[in-house]
Amino acid sequence: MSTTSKRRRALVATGAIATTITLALAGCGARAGDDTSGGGPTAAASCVDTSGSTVKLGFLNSLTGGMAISEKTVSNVLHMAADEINAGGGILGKKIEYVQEDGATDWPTFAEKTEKLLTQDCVAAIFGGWTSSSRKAVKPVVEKLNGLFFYPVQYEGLESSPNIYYTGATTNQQIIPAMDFLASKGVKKLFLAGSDYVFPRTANAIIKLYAAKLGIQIVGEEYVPLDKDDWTSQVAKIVAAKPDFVFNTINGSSNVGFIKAYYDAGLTPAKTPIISVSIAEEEAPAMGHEVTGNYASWNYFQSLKTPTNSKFIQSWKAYPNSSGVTSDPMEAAYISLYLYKSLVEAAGSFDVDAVNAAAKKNTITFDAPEGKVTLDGKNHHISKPGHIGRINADNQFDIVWASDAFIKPDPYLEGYDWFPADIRKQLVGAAG
Amino acid sequence: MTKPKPWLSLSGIGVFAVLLLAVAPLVLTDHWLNNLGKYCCWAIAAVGIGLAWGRGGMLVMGQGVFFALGAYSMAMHLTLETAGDRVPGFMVLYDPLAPLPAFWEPFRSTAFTLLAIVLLPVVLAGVLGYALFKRGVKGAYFAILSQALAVALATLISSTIRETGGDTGLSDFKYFFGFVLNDPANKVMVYLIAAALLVMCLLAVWQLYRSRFGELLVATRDAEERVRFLGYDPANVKLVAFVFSALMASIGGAMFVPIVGIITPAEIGAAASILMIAGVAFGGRASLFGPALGAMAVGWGQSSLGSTWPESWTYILGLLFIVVILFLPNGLSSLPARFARTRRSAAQQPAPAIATAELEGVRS
Amino acid sequence: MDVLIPQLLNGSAQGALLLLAALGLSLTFGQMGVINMAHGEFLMIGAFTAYLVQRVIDSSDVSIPVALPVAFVVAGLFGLLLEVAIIRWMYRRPLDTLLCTVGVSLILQQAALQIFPSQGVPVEKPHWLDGQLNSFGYNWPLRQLFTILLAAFCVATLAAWLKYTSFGRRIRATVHNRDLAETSGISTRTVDRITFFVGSGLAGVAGVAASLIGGTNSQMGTQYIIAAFLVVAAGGIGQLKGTIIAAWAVGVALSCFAYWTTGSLAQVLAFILVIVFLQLRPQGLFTVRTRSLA
Amino acid sequence: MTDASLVVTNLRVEFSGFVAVSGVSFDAHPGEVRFLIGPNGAGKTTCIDAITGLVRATGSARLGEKELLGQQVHRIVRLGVGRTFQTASVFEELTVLQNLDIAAGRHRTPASLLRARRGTDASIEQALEETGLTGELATPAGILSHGQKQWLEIAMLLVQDAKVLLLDEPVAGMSHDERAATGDLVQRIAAKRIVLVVEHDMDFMRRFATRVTVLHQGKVLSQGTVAEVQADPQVQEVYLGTADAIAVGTPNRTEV
Repeated sequence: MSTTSKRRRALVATGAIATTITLALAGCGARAGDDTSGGGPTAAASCVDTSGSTVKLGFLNSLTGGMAISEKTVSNVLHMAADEINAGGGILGKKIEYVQEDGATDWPTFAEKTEKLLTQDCVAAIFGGWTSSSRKAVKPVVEKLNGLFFYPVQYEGLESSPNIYYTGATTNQQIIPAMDFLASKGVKKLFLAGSDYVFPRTANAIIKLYAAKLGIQIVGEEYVPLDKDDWTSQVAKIVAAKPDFVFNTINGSSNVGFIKAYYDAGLTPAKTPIISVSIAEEEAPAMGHEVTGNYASWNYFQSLKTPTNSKFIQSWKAYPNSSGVTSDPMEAAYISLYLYKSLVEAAGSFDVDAVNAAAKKNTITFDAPEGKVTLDGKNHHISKPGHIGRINADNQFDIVWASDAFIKPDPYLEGYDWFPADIRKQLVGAAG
Repeated sequence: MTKPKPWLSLSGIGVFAVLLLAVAPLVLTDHWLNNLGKYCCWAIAAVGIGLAWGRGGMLVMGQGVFFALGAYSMAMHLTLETAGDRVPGFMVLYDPLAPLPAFWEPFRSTAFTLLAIVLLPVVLAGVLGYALFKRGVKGAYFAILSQALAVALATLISSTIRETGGDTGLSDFKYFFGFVLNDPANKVMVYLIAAALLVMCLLAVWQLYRSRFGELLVATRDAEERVRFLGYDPANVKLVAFVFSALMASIGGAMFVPIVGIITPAEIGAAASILMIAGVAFGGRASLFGPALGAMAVGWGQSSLGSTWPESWTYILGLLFIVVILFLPNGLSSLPARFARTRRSAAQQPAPAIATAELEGVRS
Repeated sequence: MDVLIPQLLNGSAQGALLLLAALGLSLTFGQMGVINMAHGEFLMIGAFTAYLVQRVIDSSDVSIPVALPVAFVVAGLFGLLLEVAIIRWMYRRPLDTLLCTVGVSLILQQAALQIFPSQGVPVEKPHWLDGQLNSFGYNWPLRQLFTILLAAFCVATLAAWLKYTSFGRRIRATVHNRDLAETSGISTRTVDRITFFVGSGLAGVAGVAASLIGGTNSQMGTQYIIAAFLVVAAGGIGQLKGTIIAAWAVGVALSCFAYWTTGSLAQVLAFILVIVFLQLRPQGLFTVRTRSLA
Repeated sequence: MTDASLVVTNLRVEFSGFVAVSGVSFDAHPGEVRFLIGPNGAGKTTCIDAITGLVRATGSARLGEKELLGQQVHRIVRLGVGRTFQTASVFEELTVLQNLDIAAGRHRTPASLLRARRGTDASIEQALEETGLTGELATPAGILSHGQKQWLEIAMLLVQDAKVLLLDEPVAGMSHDERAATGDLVQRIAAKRIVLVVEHDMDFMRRFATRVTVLHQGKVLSQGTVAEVQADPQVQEVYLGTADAIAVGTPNRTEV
């Protein structure tokens, strides 16, 4: 074959593809201008089928990769809750048939699996997620497809979505009670230590605002990547800054390194205690005796004395693959499934819009292990009690402080005058 | 190694193009079409890895870096398009009054964004490759350095939350160059662009492989010093392949963003960079279709096998690495040739052992 | 100075841990050209061994000293298994061993995640490592001193073994010139296996030390592997002296950057520093000049 | 072609303190087959390595007016200096034609590099004929016989248009007939080029050498025609001491 004809054929192929692209561009869908037709959620007709004797629900947790460390137990608790509900007759008389998906500690995978659960498996709702990143990956998908997502972990707040229910604490239910506790202890100098990602950064931004109001001086702020265990250099800075208390927003196994380095540097709970928001009953044992005497702020502790809690602990201990201890995120996951049950039964339907309408009435409650929680129909968060626990020698928590009443969720901190209104306005605006 | 029938490959690309561009949109559901689009993005990056590693012998374990350049360029543009005149939401909290970081500003422009997707990886790979290859950094050193670079970049992005969105990444894009992303028709369009780009990348490497440069690249891979004694500077040869592969990774990254709707540092770090290689090794590093098909197969495995048996999937992936590399160093695409060889050698006398030739070649 | 000296010690301790992790890599890389990406998981195996030993011997005062040799043997055996099952089939294909062992590392991580509590397990520090040594006007955390001493002990033992035993001489001969060693009647197969055993065993020892510093869980190996490889590369292949200096330098750099910048930036800067260094000296700190073309 | 000669003066190479070559001087001119011989470790290959830029050296090696020492390997090649290696090093996975095409290609423009090869250059066909490899055009170089690989290497030097051919033990491991054929080939190509051969094989040297330089322990021991060198008592002494090395002529890469 001659030179020219060879080259021409390659050109033709390229040209054909270029044409395809142009045609694809020209022939397709809505543009930014005609927002009214295609801009909002294009709520494709839901494929959820509840005509049979079962209802399909999706569980989305990282069972592999780095976050499997934390998310595996949440997945197990969800299975337990589903089994319990099924044993009690199911939701609206329909047994739960769950589809477990692996988020694989990969946020695009969370997005992909959400779409799969909603469009291929046709689940009525999805439960799971842990990191804020995973939630932010899921959010646009559930909003686009008008699905439901129940998120069980305390987070940095400043978010709400008609398609997400948050059963973990927002900032005013965990961070702010912790700050109130510190103020009551007469803390004057506070050091902030966190993992380098969105929750600690945001939490600390809020802490700094509130500390200014409380008259607490922030004497240092340090971050280390999530996957790094070595905290010795940062602890040296804590030693130098001489704070009264350390506010710890470190997540994951990095906590172990932090606590060990802290202990090695001669810092003790007697002189400079730590208050943590990510160390719970599950994490504490991995830190051994070196964490004893420090504090944690949660809504739920295994040591809480409520009738539902003892039942919850018993069921969990008896459950296969159980870790033996219960923790706040586990309890929040447990709540999420029951809350969904209450919502559906109040709505009398699995339909997303009907469920959301039922939530709007603000009457949905659940007698949770942490106490009777109420769903806020407007922001989709639940009321929670604030608790501070102190870690004892058994790596369990002795409750040393409790909020006066259940704290109403306030993700945008609208009830707090120290939170600048212009930030709130921009955040709400940016969230659309 | 050399393609006796280049036109067979070209018609292969043609069939592939028809399957991707015409058949797939007709037969697949929206969900699977979108997934296929995602695999196409990985496949684009994989084609580049095949070029650099399979043909050039450079084990690029940090293609995440270039994937990130394209992805973040695109994501910044889409974020700004979505935010309009406002500062993107995630930036507000840390400093509500501060303006947009200066390096974001040019990404408002469509032209600049497209240019950045092409030029950033070319420039970075050019500088990096020049520095490393001219100094004779190769083999395992190169692999580890490139991986370290990917880890460093992922860490850097994770820690610059206000500037890059940090660990949470950039997501929630509403528009793609003026098109509403939620519109299913537009999703199909985005898919078609990614698929077409994949076909174009295949055409590009097809031409590269059959060109004199392709032969020179293989020669450089097998005996770098020997090439030097023919008067070429092997660094330049490798540099060209490396730059091409970086460019492809960047294009893959750029298309990943509108298709998947999120980009985070996790997509560029060590694990993600290694996963890209898994597909290439599986399919056949030095073949034309191997890398692309391998990447798509691994992507599909993650979506479907990973769903059915999440824990086993990790084991499968691990075993895939071991078994394929141990027994099939040239991937699945070398199977037909293997069968042919065994059949021929069964019929006639044993074929000359390639292994001995390879052994001799190692030191020369 | 009040800040610099503690950071130097801290950096030295970090460097010591890196050195322990890098020693084995340096051995196997130098001798066989094998890049073992599962090396970090051998470290993890060492840490889990420390935990298991602690389950048997309750007192951490005793269990850690016991765990050190046990971890050496256990991780070493895993290394031996890897060598026998996989690596030996692919000498002469260094980049392929690299990828193959990536697969091994994935499998080992997932297995650890499923065998042990997913949140990780506690390894209690012996009481004799509690607290600090107060001298020269500074407080030296005992645990850091312990890591440094442990690394020094391992290096000294390794160096003596390489230098004074006939086996060590065989290893050095093989590192220097494999073909010549083979023709001189050295069974390089046996040498390779022993080297792999020792190299992996050292990772196990590093794992015990790491378990006293950070968490013991399925992910722990990943944070050491890249840094350890950079140390090996910067030190020069098969160069004990170079590896020691490089490990120390990277440790101090990490520690000082972490103190004066941020924890995240420290990692970025340290990595970039090594990359730039390797650009300037592609063969690392120390090299043997050879004439071979390869 | 060219009348420029290769002139090496006072060449010195050191490996971490060990002096491999010291004060070696010799020259080679077009039209002659220059041999460089000596026992193991004499520094023969090191001389070639130094001239081609593979090892760092002091002194001088000039091709015509141009100094070679201190230049990068590929630049030296571009000045017209080509070499072969003790172990034949061709691109095993590529065919004979592809090997030669690459060797002939350094003058090509980047644009032509990106196009596929069409037809065979005249210089390649000529080199194939010269080396008797025409029939092996499409054979992968990896499965050529040892002798054929050496010839392919020489053919590569021919198409590369090298003015200076440095051949490092071209007949090691060859059969008797192959040696003779190689010798004839070397003599033919030396007509217009500078050819420098490093050899152990004394018979081969005697048959084909024009002039010989004997190296011993990094220094020039003797220089002259074959007869002159053989008559040199110093040479006899050295070679009697290491008779094995001459007789067997084993290639040894690790010699220094």
